[in-house]
Amino acid sequence: MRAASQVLEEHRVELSTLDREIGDGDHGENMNRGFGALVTALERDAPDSPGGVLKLAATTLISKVGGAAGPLYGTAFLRAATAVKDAAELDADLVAKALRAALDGVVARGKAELGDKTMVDALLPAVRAAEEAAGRGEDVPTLLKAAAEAAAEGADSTVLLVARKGRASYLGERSVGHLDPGARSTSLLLRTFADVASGVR
Amino acid sequence: MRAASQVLEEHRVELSTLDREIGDGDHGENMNRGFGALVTALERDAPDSPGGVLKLAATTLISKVGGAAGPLYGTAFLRAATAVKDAAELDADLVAKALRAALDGVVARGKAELGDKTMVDALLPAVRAAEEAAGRGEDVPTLLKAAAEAAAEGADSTVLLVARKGRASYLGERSVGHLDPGARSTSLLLRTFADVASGVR
Amino acid sequence: MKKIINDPSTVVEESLRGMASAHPDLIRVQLDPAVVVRADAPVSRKVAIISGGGAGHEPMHGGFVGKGMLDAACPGHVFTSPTPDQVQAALAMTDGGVGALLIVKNYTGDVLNFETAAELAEADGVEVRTVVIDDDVAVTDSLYTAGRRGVGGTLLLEKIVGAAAERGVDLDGCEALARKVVAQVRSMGLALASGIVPHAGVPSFTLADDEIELGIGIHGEPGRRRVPLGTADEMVKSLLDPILEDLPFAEGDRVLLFTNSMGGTPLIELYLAHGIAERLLAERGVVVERRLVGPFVTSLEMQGMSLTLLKLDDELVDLWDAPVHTAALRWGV
Amino acid sequence: MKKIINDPSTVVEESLRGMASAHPDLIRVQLDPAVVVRADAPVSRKVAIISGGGAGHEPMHGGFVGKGMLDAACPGHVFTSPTPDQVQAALAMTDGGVGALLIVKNYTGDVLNFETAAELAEADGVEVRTVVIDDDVAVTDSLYTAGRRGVGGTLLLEKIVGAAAERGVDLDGCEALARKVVAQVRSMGLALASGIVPHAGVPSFTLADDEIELGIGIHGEPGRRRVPLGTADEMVKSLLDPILEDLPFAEGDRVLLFTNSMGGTPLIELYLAHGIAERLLAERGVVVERRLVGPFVTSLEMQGMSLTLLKLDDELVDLWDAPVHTAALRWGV
Ligand SMILES: Nc1ncnc2c1ncn2[C@@H]1O[C@H](COP(=O)(O)OP(=O)(O)O)[C@@H](O)[C@H]1O
Ligand SMILES: Nc1ncnc2c1ncn2[C@@H]1O[C@H](COP(=O)(O)OP(=O)(O)O)[C@@H](O)[C@H]1O
Ligand SMILES: [Mg+2]
Ligand SMILES: [Mg+2]
Ligand SMILES: [Mg+2]
Ligand SMILES: [Mg+2]
Repeated sequence: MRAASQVLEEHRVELSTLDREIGDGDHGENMNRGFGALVTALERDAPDSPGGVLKLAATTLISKVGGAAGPLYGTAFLRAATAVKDAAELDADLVAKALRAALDGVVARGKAELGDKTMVDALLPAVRAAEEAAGRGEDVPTLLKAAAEAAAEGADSTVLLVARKGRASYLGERSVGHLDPGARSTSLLLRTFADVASGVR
Repeated sequence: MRAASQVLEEHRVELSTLDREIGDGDHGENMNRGFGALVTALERDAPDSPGGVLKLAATTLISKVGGAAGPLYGTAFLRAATAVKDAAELDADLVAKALRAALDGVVARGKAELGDKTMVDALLPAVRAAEEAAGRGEDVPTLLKAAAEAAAEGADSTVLLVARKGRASYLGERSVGHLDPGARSTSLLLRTFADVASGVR
Repeated sequence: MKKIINDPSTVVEESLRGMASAHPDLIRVQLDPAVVVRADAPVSRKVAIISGGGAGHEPMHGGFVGKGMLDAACPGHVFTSPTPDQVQAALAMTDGGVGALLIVKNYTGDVLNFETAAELAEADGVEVRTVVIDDDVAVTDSLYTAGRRGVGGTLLLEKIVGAAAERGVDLDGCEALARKVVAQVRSMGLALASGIVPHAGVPSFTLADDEIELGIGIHGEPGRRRVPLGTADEMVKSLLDPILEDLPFAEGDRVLLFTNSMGGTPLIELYLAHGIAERLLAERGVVVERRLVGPFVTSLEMQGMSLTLLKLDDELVDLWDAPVHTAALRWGV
Repeated sequence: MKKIINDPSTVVEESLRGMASAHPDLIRVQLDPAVVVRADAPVSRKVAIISGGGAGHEPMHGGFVGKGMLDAACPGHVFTSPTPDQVQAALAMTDGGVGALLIVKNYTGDVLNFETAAELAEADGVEVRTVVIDDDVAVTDSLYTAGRRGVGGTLLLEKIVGAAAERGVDLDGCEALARKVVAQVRSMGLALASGIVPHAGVPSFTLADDEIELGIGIHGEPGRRRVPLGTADEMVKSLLDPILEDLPFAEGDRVLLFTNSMGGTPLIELYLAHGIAERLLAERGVVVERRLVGPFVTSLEMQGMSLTLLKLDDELVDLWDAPVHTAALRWGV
């Protein structure tokens, strides 16, 4: 989470710039504020289970991010926390389940479908890749790497899409040609989780 | 007067630009509006004596120019009208008297002295030159030419002065280096009267 | 970026402090989570009317808190919807025992955050209803967008429902009234120049010297299209025509006309535009019975304006005229 | 230049038309010569309070016409003092038989034009007094300048004297009260960016990205000096210190604090600045008893702000609190 916060801090301006092009220019600020608060909360009193950390992430993001991303990421982490219950360690199956639960949460809240140019376009391919990897019996680092790659590809695919959800949808056809900031932040988060799992960060 | 209106129209932007540098940027607009209205009034119903024209100029300028220049020029023309009474033609003596009366009016209203960086710095030397010319027995065109030249010089002299009256006085030392717009418009008017008297316009 | 601020990250908090010191008789301000409540909250046996949204639209919503309008406003960060805990705090601070109505502008973020708060409050046993306002005719309302945005009509909705709640109308009544207002109000805006979000530091969008953005949102989101800068007559017509067609407003209709500055357009231009709108409406036979002119639903220092038309009947006129005492709107008291 | 106008030469007239249509209950507008008068003028046996000045400072002065404030306002062209015939018309339209008080901001043009009008009116047998307001501490008041400018304090003067006149105070009393307010009020402003005069079409002045003009006038006349853009804390202090020293205001003094936007500065920044001013005053032991925050004495869309402090006593508090019903200020009614 600390790494995620750092990555989001590094990409704050990029995400806000993407959001300025097709939204209102605050996505980087929002994410950075939320994950910054999460790091502070973890430093104060870190839960000892992965589920506990995910739950703390959910409540912190919900109360600090605001905007569309706050409740969506909040719900995602909340559902993921519920999915992993009180497991002491996360194996590949659990990670895949948590990602699926997160996706279901985002879709339940935001009602976006694949191709609507939202974070779902990054998260859904990531979940599929994770499930395939889990099916193949890969370990967690490999699974997360696959998920992150799929998310990156998914995020890139949003450039060509017309936005149908969120603020960018007001633009209609004029949203084409711009990367969706929420898809980009999802891809950044998954890349970071993969890096941490494989010891790169 | 028609010629004066035309000249002011031509110099509208110049005067407003001078005024923007050390005032509020409306002097050209104000003068142009006033003399435009005067031409309209003259077209509607031209008085048949010089005094009548001067009086119409006074009332029109007072009610159309606004700003500092409106009452000052208005008073100048009013006093000039009083000075020439109902003379059918203006000789050199009368013109010199009218200019002196105009100056006295401006000073009575505005309380500016020579060197305060106002229209007085153009008008006062012009009056002196006119009186000298009248004393020498010059004719009206020559007298007005001398007055216009003195006014131009006087106006130019304002560049080096610190403003002590009007809006430019707020600037203090920072007013140095700029030509006073009111002195410039006085000089333009006298130049035009001289040109008309000598048949150049 | 030139702004009268100390630090982009504390703008909202410091501004709220200043607001609290400016209106000690009207409001109380809590900073974490940020809530503006009327000084005498909670008002017992009165439906609580609560709204909120990103900061940067001042006086909306904090300036509408007070007698006869909002019980509380939840200000988010600049142009960022508030979070559920702010709404929960507002609900707790204004609970008069007869339920609360949330007035939510239709933006994904606002809707999701208020929705989450409403769920949490219901779990706590507070009766909460939500009305979403989406008066902006610039956005095509279809399955393929997030739907129309809530803009200038929000003020009219908050004033009218606030007056009803103050008179003791119950939660069902307030909700029904709110839905009626939402159904009868339409807006559209345009921008000549963008404002600057403090933490961004650069204009949200840039327009050429001879172009305007027609159908702009209040967050600098792009509008329907960019068009050449026209005369005031042309600009006002380009706002009014789509509004009139949308409901549609017809000859003989009684309306409230709200001519709003987006912040940076001075009052001299706004009155000029208002006069044109009145003339165009008179030509169509639409009867302007009430008006409001000023910078009320703004987008920082954005230059531009919006027009809002609300179809009136005796009930709405009466509620509009009812006393209101807030920082931004005050009459009859 | 991007503005919501049709033609620079008709801006004031068209804006007045719009204003008339926006406030039919409050004012009547005459266009040639231009005068805004309260709807019920002339009020018999009431001293007429008349002001005016260049347009571009809206809502000043037209927005202050109505019950409890001005009887008439004479709007000149943008940033150009009105002409004597406007003032004469205003005097005629508001003559209640007990004289008139002219409130004139101290600019050479305003003073000369009102002076001319007063002379003409006296010749017609109307008793006219003139009070010149010069509250701007930014200008050195000496024999070598036109004297201090009239800025934000004008609003406070008009409100307080308007309240007295409404209560039936006679011409001597109104004049004495006006002189008392003038003696006790001080202001200072700063600008971050210039507005654009319609007929000029270009900014009145230009400032670098990191500088502000301290002591700016309301016509974009330059101020005391250009200084680097500071924090809000620094900027507010740089306005407040010269004001406090000038009168001077001392510990224990009761004051009205008026935090004014020059037009283009949004309310979120203005409240932030207001909060700082309140804090600094509290630190000095100056007691803020009344406040006003908003864009009231503006300079088109100029970005910037001004602070005005008025030393209060019970009489002034009472008159400030008295009912007022105008387009821009309204309470108690
Ligand atoms: N209905 C939705 N479902 C899924 N994701 C969404 C939805 N609406 C918006 N988003 C995501 O949220 C991102 C914007 O987040 P952010 O800028 O923080 O919020 P806001 O739009 O309220 O300013 C978008 O880029 C998009 O990926
Ligand atoms: N007290 C005064 N006496 C003589 N001339 C003055 C005085 N004050 C101002 N002026 C003249 O008026 C000119 C400005 O006129 P104008 O721009 O029309 O009025 P304003 O300053 O009201 O905008 C100055 O350039 C100066 O020459
Ligand atoms: Mg955003
Ligand atoms: Mg000028
Ligand atoms: Mg946002
Ligand atoms: Mg002027």
